[in-house]
Amino acid sequence: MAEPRVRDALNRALADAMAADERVVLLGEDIAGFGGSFGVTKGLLDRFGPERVRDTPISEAIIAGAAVGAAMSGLRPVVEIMFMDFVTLAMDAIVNQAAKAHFMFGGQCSVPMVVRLPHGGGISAGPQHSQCLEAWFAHIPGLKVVCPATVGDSYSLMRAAIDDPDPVIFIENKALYALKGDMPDPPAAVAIGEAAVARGGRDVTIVTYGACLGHALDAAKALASAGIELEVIDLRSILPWDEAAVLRSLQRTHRLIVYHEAVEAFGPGAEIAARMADIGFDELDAPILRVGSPFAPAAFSKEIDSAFFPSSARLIEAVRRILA
Amino acid sequence: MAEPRVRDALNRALADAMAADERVVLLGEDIAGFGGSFGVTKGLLDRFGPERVRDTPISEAIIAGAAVGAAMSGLRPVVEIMFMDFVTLAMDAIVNQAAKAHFMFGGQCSVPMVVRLPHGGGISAGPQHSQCLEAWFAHIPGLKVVCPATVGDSYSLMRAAIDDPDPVIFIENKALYALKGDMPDPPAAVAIGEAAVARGGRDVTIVTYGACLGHALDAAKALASAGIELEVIDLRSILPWDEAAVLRSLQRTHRLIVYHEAVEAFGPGAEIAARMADIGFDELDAPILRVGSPFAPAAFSKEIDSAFFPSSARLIEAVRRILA
Amino acid sequence: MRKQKAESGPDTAQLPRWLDFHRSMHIIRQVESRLATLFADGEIPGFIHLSIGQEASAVGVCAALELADTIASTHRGHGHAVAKGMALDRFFLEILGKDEGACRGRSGSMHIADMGVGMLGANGIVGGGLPLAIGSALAHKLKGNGAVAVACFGDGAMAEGILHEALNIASLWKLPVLFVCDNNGWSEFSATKDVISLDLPQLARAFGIASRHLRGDDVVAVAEAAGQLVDAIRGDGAPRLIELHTRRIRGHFEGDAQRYRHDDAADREDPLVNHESRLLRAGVTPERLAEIAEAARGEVEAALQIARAGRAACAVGALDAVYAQRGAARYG
Amino acid sequence: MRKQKAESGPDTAQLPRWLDFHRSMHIIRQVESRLATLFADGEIPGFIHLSIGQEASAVGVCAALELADTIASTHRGHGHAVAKGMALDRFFLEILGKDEGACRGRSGSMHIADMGVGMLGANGIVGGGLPLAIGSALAHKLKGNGAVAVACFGDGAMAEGILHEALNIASLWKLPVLFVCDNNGWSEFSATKDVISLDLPQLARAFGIASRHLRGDDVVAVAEAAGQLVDAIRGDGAPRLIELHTRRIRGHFEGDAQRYRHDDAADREDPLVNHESRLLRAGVTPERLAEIAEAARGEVEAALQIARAGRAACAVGALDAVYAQRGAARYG
Ligand SMILES: Cc1ncc(C[n+]2csc(CCOP(=O)(O)OP(=O)(O)O)c2C)c(N)n1
Ligand SMILES: Cc1ncc(C[n+]2csc(CCOP(=O)(O)OP(=O)(O)O)c2C)c(N)n1
Ligand SMILES: [Mg+2]
Ligand SMILES: [Mg+2]
Repeated sequence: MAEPRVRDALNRALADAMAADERVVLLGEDIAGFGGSFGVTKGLLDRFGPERVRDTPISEAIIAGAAVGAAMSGLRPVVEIMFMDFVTLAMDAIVNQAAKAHFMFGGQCSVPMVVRLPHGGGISAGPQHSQCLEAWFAHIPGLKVVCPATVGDSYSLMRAAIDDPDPVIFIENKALYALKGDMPDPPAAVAIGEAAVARGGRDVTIVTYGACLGHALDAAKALASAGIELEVIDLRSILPWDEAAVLRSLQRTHRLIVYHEAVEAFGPGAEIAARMADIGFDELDAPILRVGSPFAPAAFSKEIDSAFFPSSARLIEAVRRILA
Repeated sequence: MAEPRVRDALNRALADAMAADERVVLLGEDIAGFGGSFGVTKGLLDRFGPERVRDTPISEAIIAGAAVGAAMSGLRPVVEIMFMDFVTLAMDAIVNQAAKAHFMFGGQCSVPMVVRLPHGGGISAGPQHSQCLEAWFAHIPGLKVVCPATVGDSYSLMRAAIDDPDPVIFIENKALYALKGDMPDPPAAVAIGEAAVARGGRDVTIVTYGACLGHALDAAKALASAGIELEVIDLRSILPWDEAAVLRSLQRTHRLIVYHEAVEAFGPGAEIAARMADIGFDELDAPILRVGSPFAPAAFSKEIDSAFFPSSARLIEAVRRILA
Repeated sequence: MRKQKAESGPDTAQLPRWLDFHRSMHIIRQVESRLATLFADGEIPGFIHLSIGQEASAVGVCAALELADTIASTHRGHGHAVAKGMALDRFFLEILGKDEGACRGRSGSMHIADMGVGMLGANGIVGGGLPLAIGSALAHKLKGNGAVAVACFGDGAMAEGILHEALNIASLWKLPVLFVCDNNGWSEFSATKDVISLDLPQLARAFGIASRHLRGDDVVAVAEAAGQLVDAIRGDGAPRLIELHTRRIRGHFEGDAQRYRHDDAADREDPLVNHESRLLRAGVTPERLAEIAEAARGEVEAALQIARAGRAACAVGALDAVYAQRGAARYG
Repeated sequence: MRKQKAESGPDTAQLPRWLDFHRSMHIIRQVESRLATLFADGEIPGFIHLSIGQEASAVGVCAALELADTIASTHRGHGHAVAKGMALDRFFLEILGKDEGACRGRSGSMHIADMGVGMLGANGIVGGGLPLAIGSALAHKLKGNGAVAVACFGDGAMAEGILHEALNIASLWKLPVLFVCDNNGWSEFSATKDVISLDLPQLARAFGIASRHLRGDDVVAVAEAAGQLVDAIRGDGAPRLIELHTRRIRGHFEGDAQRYRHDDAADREDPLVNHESRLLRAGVTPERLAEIAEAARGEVEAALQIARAGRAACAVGALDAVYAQRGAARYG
């Protein structure tokens, strides 16, 4: 495979984890025979059999809840919830059970499970199939939340998530599944909680993750010709997030924009901005800006759906504003 | 009733709304015969009968979901979810259905429903009965979120919530139910989205809501004797929140602390801080600080539970830090 | 499944109604056939779930309903929308994402709704319509308007716990709701028998809900059963359930290559063909049937042309239209 | 409910086991009686839900279990914890909020757990234990360890959709799980018949799950039925369900004034009294019974004294112990 896609990297990470550790099992709707709505689990049924690659009923609550019990009893389940929007049906298991268990039971057990949640819009899937709800999970002590944006990170973070003893919310961006990219051989180890500097620059720090990373890099390229150098930080992990990396960048650029696909208000960017308005305050030469989706549901209409996504044009506007 | 409690004010607001509008119906577990786990609906069954005051099965998903359908068909349901933690079982109805309907159906209908969610700790109720999850709802376009902290506001915001054509998440703080206070006669009208200046001051703006309001006022009193004047803003509404009022105060004090019971990281305070680090940046003379619960679940143990709550002592520490 | 008992001789009093069924099913078939080509041609983005093969269910059930009755549908909701009375131009305008669409282009196929005819929406959430119908039935009951709410779900949705909660509360509160299960044997790309281990007749019985279970490829039988159940609901206010065994003739959604699919439900007929045989047996001429089908095609085409000429939905107003009443502060 | 058939003559081979039941039930009763006074005296904050009157259920079911079996309980979980083998000092240390408690004082009564004996926790969420048991059963099945997972729920929990999802998946996947419904007639402050409209035997049947439904006030009958069901599960791996009709002798939680309560379930006996009569009829002397009860009291008191002398849980370490593995960045 010369240039694998994000989807292939995820598939390979799942396969490698399953080969390495027989406790790893997969649960989800149409993930076995069909290979998953986005093709991430293709071929795994044939390779690992129906005991470990399980098509479930359309029952998000029991899928997630059973994963908690299975993890408490020695398995390492990886759950696919077909669209992140459907996790609304599985919140008890994730928030009240998985997230609390290690703490609540005084460390008697941990809950090594991964919940895969495809998020994001841009495919006219409408208001109930497009949401980016990662801020919910980042607000819950006991969970970890990651969101890779590259082929390599998709592999490495999936391995890290499966190896992690705590419950990890693994967010996949639907628009990125087909993205091609390098897959280092051997794959790099990426720790949960570590950001990457996707592009160095001295003028403005852009903190981003997921589908917005590519748009941020586009913006950086466009602005470079105008002599403006963006430093683009790919957060990769949202909880815990790499405060030190963001602060380091801010010390260089003194200007911060947080950029993500989630709705701006009360979104993940709010935490990053708020935290930097505290510990990074003395470094700031300008207001902290955020660029996210507007405060509205996604819509079916192509026109509305594309206006909804925070484009690189909107980021460029924000850069101009922050440098004004 | 000389000095009514918050619980009484809520009860009266429900009763008055039901008397004024026969479309108002109440749904919840043990709200009718028993009068609600926190006594908020006491006496309403006798007054309005079992058709309008309905004990439901222990089925949070259908309670909330039925309220959406009922609201779409002309009723004005007020739902009690016994503890906010249980709303994890009702997220689809609230987030995917209620919040989206007005927008998604092109304005054909609205969803005038109220979801009452008692939040907060301090009663050793443990990790599954103490959470403050309002940040989740504030991140969802289509919802409104309020959280009164006084007797008068409890009444007025409940009336406003029931009258509102949109779905309103009405957060009640368990520790405040027994709080006594003035009940203006006639009651004041409070619009959703309007903050109140609970105490004027020139040195530091404290933005707070819910159970933390009282602690903020305590801190203000304590600090006043040291010549430090806090301006305490009771947000009352979290979505939409009163950006203008916070900005006005910041223009006076140039220092901002956001203070709430919810876990600090990715909490409601993050949005307020982030927004002020943007539009209020030029007013700031110091880092924006936040004081919230630490990043952990609540616990049963009295000792852990009380250390968990963000005390006025922690607020005072933050004030000293922001003035240093 | 039990074979329907042999038909009694042609009932000419029924003929106008039967012809109506023929017409309605053809309209829906034609609507969806056009959607299939529009999707294939890239004129419609997103997801399109067709109910081709299940028209007798929508038409037969809706034949029992009045305007004031409400219906909460599934992701496969075109048939319900049209059969409940949604105007075709409003329908197409919506599915083509136009500003004049019933939902101003925001819902598209998967959430299509028309409150004016009691169509509370297709739903992007499996089982999502069930609680809406429960709530709507509660509203009907409290208003005492004699209306019935219809709760549609698929066989795959039987796995969702919300069905259990809905059956319990409907039975407990004696709500005027008709549960309609379109059992097409498929839960997306899985045969439902591979993901469901429950018997729906017994489940209904466990909740004390009277139910009927029949082939859904015979519109007359469906209409008769649904009519009896709706009458019974209007009579005593208590819920009923009907399960209709149908065949999903096309894929789960348009674009589904259906490689997972082996011959299934071959015994269930195409309801349009089925009904045409009946009409022919009843003495209607093939010419008459073709004429009606042709008229249906014309109607659909006319509506589609109106829709195509519509104005594309526009983000500017839309992103400000989130609330029925804006709050005091800035959002949007 | 069907009356149990008249007992056959005393079976002396069973005596040691019967005496063990007597002892276990007394321990649980004594544990909970002490919790009641401790709560009344303000020594325990939060919520305490006692299972007084339901001891035969916990003891009878756990009599069928091995150490490797797992149990996921409800908010009313003391009996399950103790009957599954939790040491009394660990138990009391936890419920008194001590650092040496099984859960380091963080869970208290409502979440009490002891992984070492396969007690996966009481649960603050009604129905919350069901999916945990399903997952645990899946783990047992994949590991092929022959163990069974027990899923406890109350009659009130029958309203939660998660039960439906659990029954479906257990049946579909042939999971080694025993569903145990403690039917005490109450859903908190509501009589369950006022909020539930389903028949559990029929529900189990709808999912093809074999079930037994019996009085839960006779520990021998419970143990026998549970034993047969657990054997059957170990035999074929498929799930079973047992419903036990019991009486909640105390309030929903301690401090419940029970003004809503009228005489209920008066026909269901106190399982301790019931079992004592059996033992007396079997020829055990009243003195012997009193002696065992006294010894139980002593054991409980000793454990309680250890617990009281424990070190109060402390926030400092606790708030840092949220993760099994801290991430790279600051949180806590
Ligand atoms: C809660 C939820 N889970 C999963 C899906 C994805 N999904 C859409 S349709 C479908 C299959 C539904 O099967 P059934 O209810 O039988 O309806 P049919 O497609 O056969 O009409 C699934 C799994 C969804 N939309 N919502
Ligand atoms: C999801 C959820 N809803 C509501 C509650 C509040 N609650 C605690 S116990 C209980 C009654 C449960 O009744 P049942 O299952 O019969 O158990 P019992 O108390 O009779 O043992 C309720 C409603 C809860 N803890 N969790
Ligand atoms: Mg189907
Ligand atoms: Mg009970």
